[in-house]
Amino acid sequence: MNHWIVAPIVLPAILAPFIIMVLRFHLDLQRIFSVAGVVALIGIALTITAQAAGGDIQVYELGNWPAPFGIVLVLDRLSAMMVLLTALLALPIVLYAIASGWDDRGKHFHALFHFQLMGVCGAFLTGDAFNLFVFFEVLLIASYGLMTHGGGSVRLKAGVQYVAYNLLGSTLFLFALGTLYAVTGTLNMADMAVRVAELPADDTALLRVGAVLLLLVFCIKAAVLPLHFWLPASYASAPLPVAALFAIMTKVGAYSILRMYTLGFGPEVEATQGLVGAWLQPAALVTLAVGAIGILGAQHIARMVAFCAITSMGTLLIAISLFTETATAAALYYVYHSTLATALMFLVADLVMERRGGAIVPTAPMPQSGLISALFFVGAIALAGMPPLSGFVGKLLVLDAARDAPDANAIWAVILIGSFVTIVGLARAGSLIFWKSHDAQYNTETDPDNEEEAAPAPAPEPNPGLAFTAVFAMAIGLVLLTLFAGPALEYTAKTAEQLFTPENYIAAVLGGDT
Amino acid sequence: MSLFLIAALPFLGAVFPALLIRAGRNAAASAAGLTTFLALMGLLIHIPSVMRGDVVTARFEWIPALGLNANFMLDGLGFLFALLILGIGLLIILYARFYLSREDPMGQFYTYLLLFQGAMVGIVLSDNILLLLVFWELTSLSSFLLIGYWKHLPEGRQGARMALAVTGSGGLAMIAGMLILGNIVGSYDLSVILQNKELIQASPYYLPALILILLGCFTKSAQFPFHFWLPHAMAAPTPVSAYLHSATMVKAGLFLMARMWPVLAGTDAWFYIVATTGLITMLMGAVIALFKDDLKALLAFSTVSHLGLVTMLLGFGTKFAAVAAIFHIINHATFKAALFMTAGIVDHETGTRDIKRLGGLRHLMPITFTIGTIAALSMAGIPPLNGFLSKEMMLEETVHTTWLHSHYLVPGLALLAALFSAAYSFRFVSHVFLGPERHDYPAHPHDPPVGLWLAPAFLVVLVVLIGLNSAAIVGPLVAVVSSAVIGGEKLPYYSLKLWHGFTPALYMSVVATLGGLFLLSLHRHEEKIWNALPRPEAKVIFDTVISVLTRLSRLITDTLHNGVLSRYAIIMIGFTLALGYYAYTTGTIGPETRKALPIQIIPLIGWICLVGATLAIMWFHRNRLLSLVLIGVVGLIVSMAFNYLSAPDLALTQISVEVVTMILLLLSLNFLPTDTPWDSSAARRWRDAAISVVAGIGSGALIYALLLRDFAFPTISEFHLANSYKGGGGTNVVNVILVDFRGFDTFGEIIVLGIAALIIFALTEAVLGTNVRSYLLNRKPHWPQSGDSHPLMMVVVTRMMMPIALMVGAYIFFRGHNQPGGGFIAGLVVAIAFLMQYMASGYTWAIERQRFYYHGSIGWGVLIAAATGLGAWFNDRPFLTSDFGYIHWPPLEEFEWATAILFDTGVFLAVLGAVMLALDSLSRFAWQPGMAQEFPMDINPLRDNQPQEEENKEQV
Amino acid sequence: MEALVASAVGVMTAAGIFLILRRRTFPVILGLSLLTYAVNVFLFATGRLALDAPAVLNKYKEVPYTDPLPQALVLTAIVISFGMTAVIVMIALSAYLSSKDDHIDMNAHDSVDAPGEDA
Amino acid sequence: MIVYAIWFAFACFGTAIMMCLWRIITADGVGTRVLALDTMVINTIALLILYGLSLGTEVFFESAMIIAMLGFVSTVAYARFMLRGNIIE
Amino acid sequence: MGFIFEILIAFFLVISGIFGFVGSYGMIKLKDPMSRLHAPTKATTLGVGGVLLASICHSVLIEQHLSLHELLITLFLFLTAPITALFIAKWHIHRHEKPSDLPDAGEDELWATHAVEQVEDVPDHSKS
Amino acid sequence: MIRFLHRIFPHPHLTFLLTIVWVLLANNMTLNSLVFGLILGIIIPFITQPYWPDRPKLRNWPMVVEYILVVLWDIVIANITVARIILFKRDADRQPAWISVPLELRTPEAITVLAGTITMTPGTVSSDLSAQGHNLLVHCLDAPDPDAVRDQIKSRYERRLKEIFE
Ligand code: NA
Ligand code: NA
Repeated sequence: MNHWIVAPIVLPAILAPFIIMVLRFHLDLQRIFSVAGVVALIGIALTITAQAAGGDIQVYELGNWPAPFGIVLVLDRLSAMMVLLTALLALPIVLYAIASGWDDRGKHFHALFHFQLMGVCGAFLTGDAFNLFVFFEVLLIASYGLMTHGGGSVRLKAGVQYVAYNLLGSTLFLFALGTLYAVTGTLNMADMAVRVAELPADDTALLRVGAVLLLLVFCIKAAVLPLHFWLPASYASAPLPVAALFAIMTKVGAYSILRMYTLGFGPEVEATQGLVGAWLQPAALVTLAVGAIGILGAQHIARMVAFCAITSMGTLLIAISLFTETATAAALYYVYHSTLATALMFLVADLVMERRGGAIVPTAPMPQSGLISALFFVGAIALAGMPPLSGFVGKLLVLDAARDAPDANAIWAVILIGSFVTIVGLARAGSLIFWKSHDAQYNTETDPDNEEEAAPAPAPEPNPGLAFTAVFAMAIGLVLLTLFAGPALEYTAKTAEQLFTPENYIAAVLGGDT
Repeated sequence: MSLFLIAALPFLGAVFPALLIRAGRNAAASAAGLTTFLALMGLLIHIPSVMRGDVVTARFEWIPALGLNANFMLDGLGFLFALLILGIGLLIILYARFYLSREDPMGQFYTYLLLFQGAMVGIVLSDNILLLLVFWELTSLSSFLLIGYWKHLPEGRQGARMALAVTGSGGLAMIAGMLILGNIVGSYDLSVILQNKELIQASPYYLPALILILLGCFTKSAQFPFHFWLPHAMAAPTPVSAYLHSATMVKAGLFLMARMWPVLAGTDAWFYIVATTGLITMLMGAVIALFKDDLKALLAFSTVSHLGLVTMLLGFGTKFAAVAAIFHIINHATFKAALFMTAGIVDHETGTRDIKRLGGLRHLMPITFTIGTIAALSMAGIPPLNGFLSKEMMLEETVHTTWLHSHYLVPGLALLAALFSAAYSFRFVSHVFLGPERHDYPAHPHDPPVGLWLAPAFLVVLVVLIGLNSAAIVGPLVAVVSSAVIGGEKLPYYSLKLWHGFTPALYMSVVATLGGLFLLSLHRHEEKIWNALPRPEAKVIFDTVISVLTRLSRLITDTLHNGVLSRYAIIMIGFTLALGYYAYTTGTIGPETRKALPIQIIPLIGWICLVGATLAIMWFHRNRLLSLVLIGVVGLIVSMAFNYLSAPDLALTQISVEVVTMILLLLSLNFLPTDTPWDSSAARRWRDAAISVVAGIGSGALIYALLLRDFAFPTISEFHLANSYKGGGGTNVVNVILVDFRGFDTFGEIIVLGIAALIIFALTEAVLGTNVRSYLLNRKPHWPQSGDSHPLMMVVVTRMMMPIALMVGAYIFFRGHNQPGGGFIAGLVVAIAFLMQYMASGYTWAIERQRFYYHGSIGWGVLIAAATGLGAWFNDRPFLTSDFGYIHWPPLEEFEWATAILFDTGVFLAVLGAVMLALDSLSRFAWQPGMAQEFPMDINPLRDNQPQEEENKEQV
Repeated sequence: MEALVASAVGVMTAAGIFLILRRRTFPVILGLSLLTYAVNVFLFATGRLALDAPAVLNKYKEVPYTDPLPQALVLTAIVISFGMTAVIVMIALSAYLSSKDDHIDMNAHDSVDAPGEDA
Repeated sequence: MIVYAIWFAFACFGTAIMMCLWRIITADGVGTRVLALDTMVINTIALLILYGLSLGTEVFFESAMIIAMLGFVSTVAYARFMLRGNIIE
Repeated sequence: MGFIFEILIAFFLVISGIFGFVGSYGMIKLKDPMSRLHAPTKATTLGVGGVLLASICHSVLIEQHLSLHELLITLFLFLTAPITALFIAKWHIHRHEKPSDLPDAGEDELWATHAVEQVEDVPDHSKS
Repeated sequence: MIRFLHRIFPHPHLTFLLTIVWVLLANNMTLNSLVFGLILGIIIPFITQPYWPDRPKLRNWPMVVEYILVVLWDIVIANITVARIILFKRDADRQPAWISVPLELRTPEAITVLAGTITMTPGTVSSDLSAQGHNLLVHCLDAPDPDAVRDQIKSRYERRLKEIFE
């Protein structure tokens, strides 16, 4: 009995109530336990990743009920690497939230943070479609709390929209699950895949509706155009460390698309032929384009980074929508990259906003401008897919994987032009924020009359050292991801291979009687 | 020294200046210099093998899956460029140390410079085109930092952005080109690619690859029409201009063309694209340079012109031209770097770079004058300087070139360019140094310290020496490099000497020199004409384009994301409907297999009420209270429908949740406006209604279709029905599914509920922490309030009801496993029992009597549920494995125990805590001073009597 | 009977969506509630309809049972959407109290100055 | 006979429910609406017990009881809202 | 014997149906809001009561097992119906009746609903 | 012994009542449900005790039974009367009236029961208390003679309640 599989869910599920009950009035203890929890989660994630690396697919039957009757968790390479990414992302973010004092600007930050981790890990691990819905809801509701953390009228207003839009999405999820259950009579993803494959060819329409609705739900989460509208305002208005954490949320959507599609709704299955191919790729291309345009047009740094998130989702989904092993390997590498890069940039945006506000207009110079601009530069390079960071590698991988696709020209054109627009947009923003403030006209320091006032304000974080360390850690993560791109790709290639041989997954879940 | 180390040294060294700057400017400069020197030495070690024509390699598998490997190679071509980069880099480091002022952050400067240097070295040593791309883009990035180094200068920022935009976009095009190339060949390794000329040139993808790669080269090397960024990059400090824009970065494009020459050159496409571009650029650059008053701008356009020259030579595609190109690259690097440094010295000493304000410096700055004049004459192509030699070779080659059957076009235009080239070179000398000494220089000029002039002087010495005896000094180098460029084939006949006899090239040189002098003499008049001519200002165009793009992007983005939720929702719903319809119509629908149940009268009445209430909500939605009441009706009927359709558990849950939701909405409606104003037009409402109806038809049709068809497969719930009692110990299968078969869902569900309550609590705290609090304290109610807020009868009745309600809660809880009910509904019932006390007797009074703590209830609930699940671990069973059994304690009858009850207790506590916390939090908004009261009921006749009795007692 | 259930689902969906397309928070929340009813009935109905067959096991005789699984799913869905409704009500109310404006739409100003006013 | 009586009662309470809804929609004041809703809830309880009676099952008892309890709570909440604005104070 | 039981049960059912109908009908027919209040609170109570009685009789007399739990529902309704009526009446008094329209409240002078403290007395806390 | 019993059963009436409620709920008269009901009947009063301070003592149990029977009978009559008014009387012929009933009862519980009774019986609804709780405002559906109604309330219900509660 390998209880490690359920640990990424149970650990936060126990830690968060503990924080609420026992540590409610002790912020310092909350912080210590929260960080310790994340570190433990990393440990767990490393353990299960090591277990999954061998290629065996392990199944955890909750309640000791066999699949498909009970809920099972499934540990394969993909779920392991996603859980690991979640844990790795969480550490610098929680450190930053502590260092910046964000966790103290409202109640229950750490509890909600861990509940969010629980939802995300659960979504990655579960092998049951309805349980996936439940974990979606867990991570969503935690995100509602985190998004509105600290209040403020604009944030709350954006919060209302965010919640309303996602509630529509959740409703759609239920419509989809209902339809699928009504047709297949099961909820277990592997079992569903088996039944979909066996569905009589003369009665596919209703299943197809269910399948397409389900994919749409995942596309909402993955912010695919035209279902991305929840993202810009909410990411831009959320506390930015939270927005950084949200970088993993869109990946849950991408993960789910990949999982369901490779498992049972692929084109080789007669019942679901042509369901995705027709629109997902164009939608992904438009997503990238709109994201890039958004970056160029943004007037606020947080909004700009939000569009960076959309752009990177566009690239990721282009790779996913190719649905080949190579492209999937590329996509999985890109998942790591884009998650870390987006999160890094949100944290940098927070550093900027805390010092000078977020508007992309020149103002007086801010404290620690040099350090922050260097970090911004790193993030911008990563997000624009410029060398030498992982974004470039990821972009090359995607381009390379797309070269045999029927629409390779369009894909290449959109990715490359998108990169160009992103570069121009980020350069423009960086120059306005970091350089133009050195203009004499904004440089109030040179004004002898109010030299006193113009002295650079002390860093707004209670603990700038830790804050910068957290951001640096993320940058170093990107560097490592680049340096060890070889082994990383080896893993993702094996993961893709595992995904494209779903028989093993199905056999592992259903006990081999397929 | 390993090639890895040579390429890596500048990057490693880049760390030091930034760190050492605290130790002083010299430390930083020394660190940079030492790094470069070491790298240079490492390079020079390889001279013997390079000169032998060997290729030194170093390989490392970086990303084998992609074919992106850290493979380096050093051949003649790479050696030459590496030598230029490191050699001139060393000189620039020296020069910059004295050039930059005290205010400039020098550590940063050297860091950027070394990063750039490393990227350049990487380009020229790469044996993998993807790796080359990495370094290629790195040069764009590092040059962006260098050009924008003086952050306070708007020209610097704009120039940097322009350079990045142009070279970056070229780089992106090149990525595509390189990928195509690699795809054709099947490898990204240069050494492999260079072996496959036929394969490449025969491929249908040759032309796209060529164009895309050339886009990268042309943008980098400032070829027409991408030349415009270069002059604006001159806003950089002069050492940067000298390094990037004469010796290195702009030559990267040339390097790449030379590098790819063996496989790309030799076709018509190559010739017409590359040679024509080069020719136009050469001519245009030369003409513009003549009319630039800014010294650095003059040099910048001259650079453009000379880059065009080399490009043209490479474009000719002949071996001789390739040799000439290589030779001119060497020569240009020497004299142009010297010229930039000279210009920098002039600027540094006089305080201006404006030719109009200069002149007569010959006597004041004799050393500078000498250096500048020699370099300029070399640029003009005057013998015996090195510029002359390569220019001769160029002119010679043009004579043999036919452009679309025309024999005269290329030589003619080349001559014209040479003529302008001579003119601006002479102008550099005469308008800066010659003429009468002036008295209005912004600063008092004199020759700079040796540190500043040493580097250009060294270069000028090279200029002269190469001119005088090129064969000895650079002959072997040119041979090796040329051999590398032409792909190891046999070198053509050429000789690097001053005198070739009376060749057409010589005549052309003479014409160019004389013509140049003549042009210069008429400069004032020409200038008038030039200024009168309309000509596009690249910067204005670029700025306009970027700002239009930016504004357009903003427009698109803001129009698309205009913050209107209904639009977002319509798009989502429309997209969903369209795809759903598509999925349906592309599938096949089987026949109906189930017979519909007959419609009975009561369900029909229920249906009428439900539809009526729903339509009424749509119609009257502006009246919020009415809509709420009607929603209640809908909820009630839905609950009844669940009962009717054999789902009593659902009915119970639905109605309980319904009431709590209604209370929540009422609590919030207390603060919100009570009516929704009209704020959408009739047309909009009709549109919305149309979409809604389509969506309604969609969902209705879908479920109708499903309802009339059987499952295609046996459902898994057959297992649940069969095992509920045997394996789960309960007869209420729905409950057993909830707490056992799918207990994990329920676990997630209570967490959702708990989180909801936490959020509500946190938001309450957040909102009450702002000035909203004072607004709330002074808020006037929507309408006048009645007296008697806690009526006596209500208080009494709730007191009577409370124990019964708790009893009912307990009942619902305990029987859930076997009959409709369970922890969730029990939690709601108990919560409502407490809530009634709040409503009846007042918040303050009730809270004082509260014996439990909501956060704790939620926390314990989740923990108990989790602990129940974890308990199974000790049995070596998975999380949430349940157990049950029977106990017989006489005289009691046998009764059942099940761990599921414990799990349900967790559910119960979490629900209770969550509901109470949510309601409690919302209630806090309503709190106003004077509300807290001692007594649960406003009117209590008994209370009025008691004080009298007490008084009476006292009297007695 | 099936037609009644299906048309009821359709009507509730339509009304829910119509309300969601309004421009103030309160009707949108009501719309979401209606839509929740619709989807709950939908999900419930995927087990097909059955009268007088609740899934409570009868020890004494063989009786038909309705499909219990969708019921369990709907129960979970009801509870979850209750939590969600509570949260959106609270956020909407907080937003209204913070800005005295219950428009659900964000204007350009909002998006530019995003979270400018932190508590 | 019981069957006919049940049908009669069904018809009466069914009509009653529709009249309640009609009153809710057309009422001139909130008070009447709440009253009609409360009446509707009570009619519903009757219907539910009738239905249980007709099927010979007790499975609806809990529903009826909970509706009786909660219907009251919601009516009080509405009334408090109308009278005081604050449901809890 | 069974026939008599059936008649008894059917009688209760018919009675309950009639009163259920009358209660709601009164709400539509009666014009003034206060009078409407009379119809449902009573009639429905007996309406439901009749059904409950029928149900109890059915289980006791026909199915031969004692089942009294319907009494609890009656208990709830009897406890709560007066409160519902009271609140709605208070709402009506609050909105539609002036103190002068109502009979004398004796030495207490005002009816509780009208005995309202002045809203203006709420101190202004925004300045502190 | 009595003190010990008192400790275990601090609210014997309530415990008894709740046990009955439990048995009713469980709908079976087994030993198990009795024991379980008893346990809950002891626990729940502990929880609810603070919410019901100064619980009044019922003094006259036979009177309680009598009162219930009277009220039940009146309810039946009331409903017939009201049904006739609603169904057959024209609105214009009705004479609705407010009446003020001066109260001798002072115990809140007693007043509540009285008001409840009034509401449940013929054509009357308890509508409000006076500001000190000394008068009860009653609305009559059709009261040609309001004083008679008032007198009936006082004699038929209030008298009995006074005996029960005070
Ligand atoms: Na279990
Ligand atoms: Na249950």
